[in-house]
Amino acid sequence: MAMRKIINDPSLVEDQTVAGILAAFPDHLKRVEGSTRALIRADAPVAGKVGIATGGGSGHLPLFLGYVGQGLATGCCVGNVFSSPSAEDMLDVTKAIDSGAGVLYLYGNYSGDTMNFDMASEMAEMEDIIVKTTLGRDDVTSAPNEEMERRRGVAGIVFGFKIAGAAAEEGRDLDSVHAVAEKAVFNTRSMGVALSGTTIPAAGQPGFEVAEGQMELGMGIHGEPGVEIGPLLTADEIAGQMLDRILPDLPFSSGDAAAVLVNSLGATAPEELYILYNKASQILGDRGIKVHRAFIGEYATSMEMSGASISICKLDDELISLLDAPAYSPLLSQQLGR
Amino acid sequence: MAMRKIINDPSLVEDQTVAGILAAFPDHLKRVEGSTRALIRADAPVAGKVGIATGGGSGHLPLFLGYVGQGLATGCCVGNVFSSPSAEDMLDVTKAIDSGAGVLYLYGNYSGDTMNFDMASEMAEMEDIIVKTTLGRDDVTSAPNEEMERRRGVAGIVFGFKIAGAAAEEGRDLDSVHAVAEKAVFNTRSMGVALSGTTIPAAGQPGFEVAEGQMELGMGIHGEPGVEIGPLLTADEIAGQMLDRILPDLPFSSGDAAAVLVNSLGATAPEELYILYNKASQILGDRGIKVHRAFIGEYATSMEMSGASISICKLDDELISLLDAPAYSPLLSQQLGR
Amino acid sequence: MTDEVLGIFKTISEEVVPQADTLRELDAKIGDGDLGITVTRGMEAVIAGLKELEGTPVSNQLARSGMAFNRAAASTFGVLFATAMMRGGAAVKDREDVGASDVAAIGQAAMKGLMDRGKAKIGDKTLLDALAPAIEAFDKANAAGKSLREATGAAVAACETGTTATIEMQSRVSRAGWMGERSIGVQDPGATAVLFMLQAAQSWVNANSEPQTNGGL
Amino acid sequence: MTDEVLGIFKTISEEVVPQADTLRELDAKIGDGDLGITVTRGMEAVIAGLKELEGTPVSNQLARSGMAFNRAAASTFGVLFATAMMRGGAAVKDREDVGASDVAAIGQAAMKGLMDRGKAKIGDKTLLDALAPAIEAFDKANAAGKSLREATGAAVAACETGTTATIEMQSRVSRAGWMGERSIGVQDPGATAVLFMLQAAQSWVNANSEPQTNGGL
Ligand SMILES: Nc1ncnc2c1ncn2[C@@H]1O[C@H](COP(=O)(O)OP(=O)(O)O)[C@@H](O)[C@H]1O
Ligand SMILES: Nc1ncnc2c1ncn2[C@@H]1O[C@H](COP(=O)(O)OP(=O)(O)O)[C@@H](O)[C@H]1O
Ligand SMILES: [Mg+2]
Ligand SMILES: [Mg+2]
Ligand SMILES: [Mg+2]
Ligand SMILES: [Mg+2]
Repeated sequence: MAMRKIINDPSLVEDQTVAGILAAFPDHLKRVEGSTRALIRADAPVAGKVGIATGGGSGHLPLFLGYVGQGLATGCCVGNVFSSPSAEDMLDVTKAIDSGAGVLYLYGNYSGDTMNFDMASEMAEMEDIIVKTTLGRDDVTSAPNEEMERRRGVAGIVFGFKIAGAAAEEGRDLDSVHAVAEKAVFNTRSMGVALSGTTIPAAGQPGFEVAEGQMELGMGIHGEPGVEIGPLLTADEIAGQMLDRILPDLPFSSGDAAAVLVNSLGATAPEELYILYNKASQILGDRGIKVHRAFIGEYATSMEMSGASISICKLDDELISLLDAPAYSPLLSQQLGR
Repeated sequence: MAMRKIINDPSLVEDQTVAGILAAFPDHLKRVEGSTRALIRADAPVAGKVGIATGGGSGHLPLFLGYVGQGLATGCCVGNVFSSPSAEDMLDVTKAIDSGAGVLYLYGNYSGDTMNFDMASEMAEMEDIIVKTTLGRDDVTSAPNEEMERRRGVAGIVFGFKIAGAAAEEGRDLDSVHAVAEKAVFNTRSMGVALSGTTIPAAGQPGFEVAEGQMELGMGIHGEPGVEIGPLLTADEIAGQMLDRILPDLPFSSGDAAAVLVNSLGATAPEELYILYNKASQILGDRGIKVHRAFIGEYATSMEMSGASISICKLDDELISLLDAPAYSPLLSQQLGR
Repeated sequence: MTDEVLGIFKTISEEVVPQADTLRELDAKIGDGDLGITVTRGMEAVIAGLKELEGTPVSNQLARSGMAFNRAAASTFGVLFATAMMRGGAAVKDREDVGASDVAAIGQAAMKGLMDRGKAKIGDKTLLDALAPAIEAFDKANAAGKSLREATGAAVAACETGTTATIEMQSRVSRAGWMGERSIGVQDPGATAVLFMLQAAQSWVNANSEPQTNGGL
Repeated sequence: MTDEVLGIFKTISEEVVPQADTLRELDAKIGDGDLGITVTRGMEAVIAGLKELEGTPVSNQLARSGMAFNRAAASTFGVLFATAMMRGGAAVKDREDVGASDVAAIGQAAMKGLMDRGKAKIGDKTLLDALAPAIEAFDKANAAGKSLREATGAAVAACETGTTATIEMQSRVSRAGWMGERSIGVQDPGATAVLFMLQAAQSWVNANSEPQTNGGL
């Protein structure tokens, strides 16, 4: 079983990752007592403020643990690689971050996560904690526009964390934080392309393969298939195809302001992301869409998967001010505030 | 010619990367007129302050362009992938960033770079610009301790940028900035391990291969061979072997304060870096070495190479205050200031 | 039937974990490839918790085992397994004596729980398509006075048919739903896991019950 | 000899670029694998600049071509190529008329420049080990009154021997120096590039000079 991975026992990958994060940033994060997989801001619960809980499978760093911080999410739990955390861990996080102002669940639309978060929110309600939920469902290739509620979440949820996190930090109430999270998530559309699969450590062999010289257009971050598999196109062609699907979907129109996120799925180098962005920014310019801010780097990965995604979030004045508010996490690819 | 890369014409990778960076961060960086490969801080030359110029091959982002910013380097030029920039570009950067306070050249010890920077400094002197040079030579596996001047630079140069950059920002003179850069570089030791090679786009095929299940201990960031090739060890064993070579080399002793950088060469996932750090921090703790601060992420890469390095910088009070000073670049894996 | 539940879980672990790779492969084809790991880690956690469940009511054994599974291997399958066990257990809550005829009630409660939690319908290419016919066949056999062994055999046979039928279905929910037509042609991994579990339960029944007797075990 | 320099560069480009892959392979073995690209991009830049150098002094043609090479393909080889051309050019500075007998002076000045810039010694397994014997052989033949064609032939032969000798050497400098003993057994890529260039120069000489005449071309 040969994998190109620097790990110990494959079944310890998740716990040792969490332990390493805690060892690296002890002033920033703390563990929820009794759980190896649930971490919260060192200063949580934050008095008077809405808590934001997120979570999902391991293997996506800096998603999800990297988005816990000031002006971002308040707490998080992670499951095994590419698997949901448990409802029990979610409940533990919920209780640990609730200051009485209620908790927003903000995570990606995957059945394991939704079913576990739903179970957690039922349990939280029994303990008198008010919970609202916002689902990231930005991947335009995962279902047609009319079936948006089936779409999966990919890197675009980053805008949700930033915007909802800033709203919570401002001291808004749960309804208001939830409303702006919904707006951020709704205004965001993404598409990815994968040039290779990835290997779950405990499985030891790639769950998915993409032959060299091929690419999967629209592949999800766990290797879920996309719209088509075909020969690897040039960066300019890829950027073009992505924007051709993303822009009409909301739609984004001339005069709109937008934030753009070019994300590496893991192995794809920063150089390639800038080459993609170079073309994307030209296309957006040609269409009259103004880039308020660009984020380029690793924001949501699939371990060593090769590939990239582009996410675009349409901004209004409220979203701009929340996007530009300060935020801090030592795990992030690029600080999200100014 | 199948590569898992999102690019256009392979011969345009470098120029389109630079163009993408400029498109993404126009408020942060500007181009030196007449050069496609030379970028400087948007506010350079910074009146009254020493300029810091760096440079090296393309293919290492965020190295080198990512380290241009407030509290970091002032200007940079990049060459083709894994090749030096030209003396002429370096001269252009030097002239563009010199405010009259002189310029520090801070870059890694590779012959193409040293010969070109030397030629540039000769030309700069003819134009009455005072230049001093500090070379990153942190890789302990590249030559024995007695032949330190032959050692190559790897990710440890990040500490040099942060510390010299903060000193220049404080308004110190060239001699003082140079002295503290020398101290930072001298106090830093690194070692890397590679699990795969990487493909120079214009070459189209990997220059180096590491068979799956094998690793090269001490491999350099262009695939320069290290101390030995052998079976892939566990993360804990790798961390142990790295620290066994790094710690005695300076040496680092009980009671020392240190900054630790765990760097991905590209494809290696953040999860694996945290697993490495988890063990490294235990070993350092056992040896009585106090980690003042940990940096974990992509700081110096080789495109899609799989592997990681650990760099450790011994800190005194002066270095601690410079390391903790604010700094900003939108390309960085983790903001280097607080 | 008190510690019989524990015996069945042990047999499931012994017989299903060795088939984890088949589940991994199927899930890799139309899901994300983790179902083999999920079942392995989940059943390990169930087994690790059995000792302290000895002698406790069946409802507690079921619920606690389900939660242990999902805590160790949370996922769609994990939370559904937990839900089925919790709801199934609730159907015999506070009952000291649970017999073969209660299995029908447990199964129906579990089914209802799964449908509440997952919001999928029969025919959506999920584990429901394996479990629903199995429960129905068991009920029918049980109502007709068949032995536990016979009823279990009927359930497993119906489960096999249901599982095989998922091959031709197009997934409409969750991960495989994103594949659209590309999901046709692959047997649903979750349905397959349910089939393996019921087959293991059948092994236990055959080894531990009289061929002809109905009622107690 | 004025635009003869340009002719030689053209021939070098034509004959060496097709061998770039050999250089890439050698450099991949004991360096970083970029030398094939370096020579290709560098010579392309030289050729692109030739037009505007037509009719200018040899010293300018050499220096400007060297700088164009390094600007397009800066690297150890690039800066050394530039240094050799600049220093070689300086040896015939402001001279309108450069003949075959000046080639010796150009070569010696280039050698000196390379040693100043790279600080390597003969025997360190670098391009110096190919170039030094070639220049020496050329000088000797030239001093003995041989024709340009004969002197060039002697230089190329010496260069071949020198290049082959690098196989058994252990690198002591730069990138290959880090390999220590593992550098033994591979022919030095930079030396090989120099050999290919001199072989191309020889092709040009053979096509453009009289077999027996010394002096002008
Ligand atoms: N909504 C649903 N209701 C019932 N079963 C479902 C539902 N969605 C998926 N499943 C079942 O779960 C199986 C996949 O389980 P698992 O691998 O744990 O999913 P994931 O990895 O996506 O969390 C599917 O094969 C299917 O049988
Ligand atoms: N110090 C030196 N002096 C002279 N030649 C050198 C020196 N160092 C390296 N070389 C030559 O340069 C060649 C490598 O060139 P190149 O591929 O451009 O190097 P790099 O990629 O390391 O910048 C070597 O094969 C050797 O012939
Ligand atoms: Mg999963
Ligand atoms: Mg090179
Ligand atoms: Mg799965
Ligand atoms: Mg080279």
